[in-house]
Amino acid sequence: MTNSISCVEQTGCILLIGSNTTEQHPLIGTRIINAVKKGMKLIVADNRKIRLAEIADMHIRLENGTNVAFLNGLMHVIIKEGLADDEYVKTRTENYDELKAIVEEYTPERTAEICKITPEEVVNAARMYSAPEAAMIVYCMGITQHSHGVDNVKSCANLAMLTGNVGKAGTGVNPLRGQNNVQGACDMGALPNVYTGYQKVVDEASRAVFEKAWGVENLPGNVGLTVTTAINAACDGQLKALFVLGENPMMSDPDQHHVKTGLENLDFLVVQDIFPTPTTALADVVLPAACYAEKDGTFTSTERRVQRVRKACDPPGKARQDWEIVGDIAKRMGYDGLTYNSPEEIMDEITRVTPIYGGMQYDRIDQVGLQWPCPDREHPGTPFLHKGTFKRGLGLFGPASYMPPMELPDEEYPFLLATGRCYFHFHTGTMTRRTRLLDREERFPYVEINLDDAKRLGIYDRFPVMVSTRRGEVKALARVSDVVVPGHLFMTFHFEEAAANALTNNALDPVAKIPEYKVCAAQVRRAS
Amino acid sequence: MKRAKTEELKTFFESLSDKYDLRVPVKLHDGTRVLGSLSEGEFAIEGGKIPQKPTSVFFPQFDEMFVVTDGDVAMAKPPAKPIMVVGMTAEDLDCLEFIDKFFAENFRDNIYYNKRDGSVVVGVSGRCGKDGEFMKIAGGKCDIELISDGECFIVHPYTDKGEGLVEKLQADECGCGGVHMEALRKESDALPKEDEETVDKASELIRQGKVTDEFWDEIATRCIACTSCNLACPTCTCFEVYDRERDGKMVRQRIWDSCQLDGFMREASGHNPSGKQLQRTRRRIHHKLAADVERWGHRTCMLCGRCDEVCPTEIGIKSVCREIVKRFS
Amino acid sequence: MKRTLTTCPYCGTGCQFYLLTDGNGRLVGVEPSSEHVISKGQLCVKGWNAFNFPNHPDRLTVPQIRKNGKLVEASWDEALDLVASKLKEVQEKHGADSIAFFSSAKTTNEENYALMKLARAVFKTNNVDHCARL
Amino acid sequence: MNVMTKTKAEEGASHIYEPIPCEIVSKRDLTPLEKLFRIEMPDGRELGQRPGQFVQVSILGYGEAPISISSSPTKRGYFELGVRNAGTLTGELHKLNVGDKIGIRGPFGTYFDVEKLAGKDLVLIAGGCGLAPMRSLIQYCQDRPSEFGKLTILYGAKTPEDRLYKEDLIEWNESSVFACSYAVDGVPAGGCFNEGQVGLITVLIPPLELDVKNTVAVIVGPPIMYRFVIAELKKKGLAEDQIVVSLERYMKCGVGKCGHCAIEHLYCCLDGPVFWLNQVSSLKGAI
Repeated sequence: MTNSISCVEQTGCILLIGSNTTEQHPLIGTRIINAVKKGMKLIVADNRKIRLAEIADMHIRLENGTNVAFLNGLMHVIIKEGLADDEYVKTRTENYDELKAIVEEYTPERTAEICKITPEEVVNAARMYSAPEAAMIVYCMGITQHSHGVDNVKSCANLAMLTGNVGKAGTGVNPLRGQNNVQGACDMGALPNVYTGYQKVVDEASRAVFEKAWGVENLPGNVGLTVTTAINAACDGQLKALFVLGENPMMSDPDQHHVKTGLENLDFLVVQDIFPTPTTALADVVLPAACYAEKDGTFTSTERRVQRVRKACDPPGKARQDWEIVGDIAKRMGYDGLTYNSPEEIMDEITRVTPIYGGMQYDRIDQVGLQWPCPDREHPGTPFLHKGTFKRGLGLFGPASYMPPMELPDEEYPFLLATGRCYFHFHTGTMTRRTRLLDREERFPYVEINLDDAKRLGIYDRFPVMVSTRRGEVKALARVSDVVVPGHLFMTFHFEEAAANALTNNALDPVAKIPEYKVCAAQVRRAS
Repeated sequence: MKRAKTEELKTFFESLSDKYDLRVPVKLHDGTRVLGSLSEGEFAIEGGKIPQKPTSVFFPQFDEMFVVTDGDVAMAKPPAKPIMVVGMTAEDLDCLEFIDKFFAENFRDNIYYNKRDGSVVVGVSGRCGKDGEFMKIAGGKCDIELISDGECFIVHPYTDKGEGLVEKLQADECGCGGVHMEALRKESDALPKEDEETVDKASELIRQGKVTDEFWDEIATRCIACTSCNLACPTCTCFEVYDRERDGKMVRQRIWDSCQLDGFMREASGHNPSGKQLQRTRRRIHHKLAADVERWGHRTCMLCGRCDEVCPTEIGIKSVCREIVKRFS
Repeated sequence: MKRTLTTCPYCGTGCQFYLLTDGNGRLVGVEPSSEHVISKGQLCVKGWNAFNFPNHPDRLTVPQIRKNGKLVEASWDEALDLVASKLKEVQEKHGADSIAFFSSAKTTNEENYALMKLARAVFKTNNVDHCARL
Repeated sequence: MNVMTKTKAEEGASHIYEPIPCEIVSKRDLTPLEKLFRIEMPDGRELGQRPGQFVQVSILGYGEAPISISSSPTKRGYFELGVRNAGTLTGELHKLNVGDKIGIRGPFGTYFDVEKLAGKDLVLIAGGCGLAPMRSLIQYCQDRPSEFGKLTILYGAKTPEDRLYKEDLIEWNESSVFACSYAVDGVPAGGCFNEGQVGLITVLIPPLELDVKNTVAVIVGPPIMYRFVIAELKKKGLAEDQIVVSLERYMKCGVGKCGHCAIEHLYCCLDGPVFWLNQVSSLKGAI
């Protein structure tokens, strides 16, 4: 997030796009509910009738995969009606002319046609978002998990900059991080292109810093493989060995069959985890690890707040801390630089090599976590980014044109399938499905289908159906409602027995390599 | 009656920690006040009610019912040391009185009474609430009540067990002959009764059938089923039971459950008498303010306010009652 | 009974709560931190129940090695020796970029750092990623 | 109907949650989904149930579920449970064999008060699985017919194959004690049904000739059935205090503590499952 969670209380309008906040980030969702009650405007741009749609000022059910067109349409109206923050655009941004040229084509009529909404919705949403002094864009995987996810994100940023909604309280472009430490994993350089704090591996100076800090030579300067491209490389035979620490690609990655082929094609697969998963089942070595309750360390929340995790009990049996296991492997490889006495010692090293984490010593974040950038021990942390100036100086408009998703419904597979999560389960379900109350709430895999489609196909609520795509087929219980529009299906990927990712498409965004989870073509029929 | 300073009370409770499993108000590391042992944090008798439900010392979030070893069932046993809980407010003591009755009636719940039997309950009241606010005096329902006059606590035993313990307290006798206590009582009686009146009025309106389904539906759209209201409520007693293996033995366990969950009443057939959010929201409040009046002769919301504080969307019982009174009376 | 202040293992909101541990070292409950800047004593249903899965009997408790197609229990030394020797073998035979490391958005910063460092400093590859995209 | 007396409650007070190991002495199929288990208490003890009560059945490791007792207390030395495979526990129960032990707590809940029903004409109306608890009352009436007036059994099921206790249905039909009418919602292609009518159970009510003043109707069936059956009975002139219903809810503890089965101020496990209709007809969500 560029801003803080508390900014929800300081904003005049939220454009919520591709986030089911009350279910996926409940305590952010509840803040939105409260803000609406106190008069904040809420625009929900989401195909599904999510909880927040019921209390929103506008619920725009745009077709999945048309976010770029929708956002361009809003900007078209904002420019045309003189609702942009001209001063901000002039002093703080660049490349406005290109943006203007591209969004020019997105008239309300054309936008409405692409998004399957009405021109009035485009106009009204543009006016509502641009009206208040401060407005926020809040988004989640509904924006990013597309074959043009990067374009979606850029378009959100364009809209925010165009209206002067970056760099102050109650504004910003705010992706909600879906896992407790996605932010931290990115910050820590668990990414193929950067070290900690987004220091680029292609940058020689950065490499030199880390070579010195780690006492090694010749750190590689090429950008590595992402999770999704690594699986492809495993299928191709390029990748020979994979070390998986606390991930379950068999459940979380697109096109399960493809993932399985890749993992089986490896010479060597190591999986370190807390529970057996479909991924550990394929491993050559399984290493038992400690879970969050059994370790010390830090997590970084979606608002960039670095907070302590503390050990409450011992790991079961012979399970060990991830960092100790990693250190032992390094030692066996003849490297002592990964031998630590405690997570605190690791954090001290992180603070030395990571400018944005420079002041994140354990004694400082003991009671209340701090938000990065926090360069030194005296710095109070940063509630919102880009105040006064962007990191690169001027904010760059990166306009995009609408591109359709890679696989759209057709005659054979007439439904548009999107995947996501439900309130009671988390990610691949390894933890929540072993939590009594949560497991009781959602025990069976389900697929949401519209009433009209269900009626036409003779499908009843809670009856078993088969959902299939070009990649595979799973059995789930029908959940018949108006949450999805006719022609759409929605499934969660929590259930091993009906892995939604057996169905999903391995189409990736060309830059971010994020899979297109929100659109693929599917078919549904009654299970016999 | 004795008069004791905070420090003297702390020393007193410390001296009892050999004999009792002490649960006293302490301030933890980040400032959160809980009922814990004196080793966990700073003794914090002042500051009002504890955010967590104090009845959890006898009915905790997780409990073992029995352990099975080679087919032999060993029921849970009473704790090694009796529990002494300090810091219950007058409202908390009302709650405790009710759940004592609830767990005893018809069938006596021995998992609860394992902990409750032999326990010592110490109330706290007077001028030691949050920001020095005056807290209602219970005047009973506990073994000892600590009543603050702003400087010291008047230590008032109500039971034989309480008297026996107070004898061991190293503190001065209260020399005023009860005059002091009388003044505090008057102050307690004069506390505003708005909440009570609102909730009673709402209870009446609900029982008269005046509160519509449309209203419950509207409240329900704000509920995200976080279950905090139930888990923070000292008179909520619902639990889920399940079996789980531990060290090769089967353990039957129970955990706090919530009527705000869809699965709470869902039957194996799929039939669900509370399958709609509206029904669940209505139940949460109807149960305390109407159904329990029918069953027990009184409402079972004791106005402690915890659900209001912990509800992220401001639909705790008091807030909803204010809304009911506004709209339906 | 022991209380430990920690951060919720689920979504990225960053709510904090105390985990309750009984005299036998087992998790027995959750108490929200009433002072936390975001959660303010509130939690969602997942947070309230976050004590319930760590002591599930399904937990992995012993290293396992695949022998004759089946995963069998092994000692830590045996498992880690195998990991190191196999990875070394692959590295020597096929080059640094024939190995990849998947880190985790569910583990700590320190552990992500350690794995990232293992990949880069020891195995000399930037093939390190986690499931931020998933 | 009768809240359990205090003395009865105190008998079991020391360990209300402790299951007693009991042996399965026979097991047979009722339908593809339902099986009938005959259970014996240890040391030849009697369960001591009244018709209409239930027990909590434990299979250690899989949990516990309430199961209504299908046999009458007039059958000595054992009790029977007719169980549909509908969830984790019942699925496991179906896998058990003769000689295996299950945990039993109970009997719990209110019962069909045969003393209060003495001398009355009874119309016993069961739908689907509802025949399981009803059978305990039917057996009681069969063994002690002189205690009652005219006895009528109405039973409806989805299909002929879905009917429980098929042999009993024939026996009751042939017995002079009962007047029986059976119905099925439908007959699958190729099947036949000669023992009654095709239609919902409500079709069996209008033809009844009732001595309205002296009749009590007892209803047990799936949730959807009650409203329609009650409406038909009311058309016949029966008042709410002449109708007895047995309600099913999700019960965990069986002793009024866990809260899952609460219907407004009543606990189905404690104040029910057997109610006079006028006790519950005004409660939201009861019927």
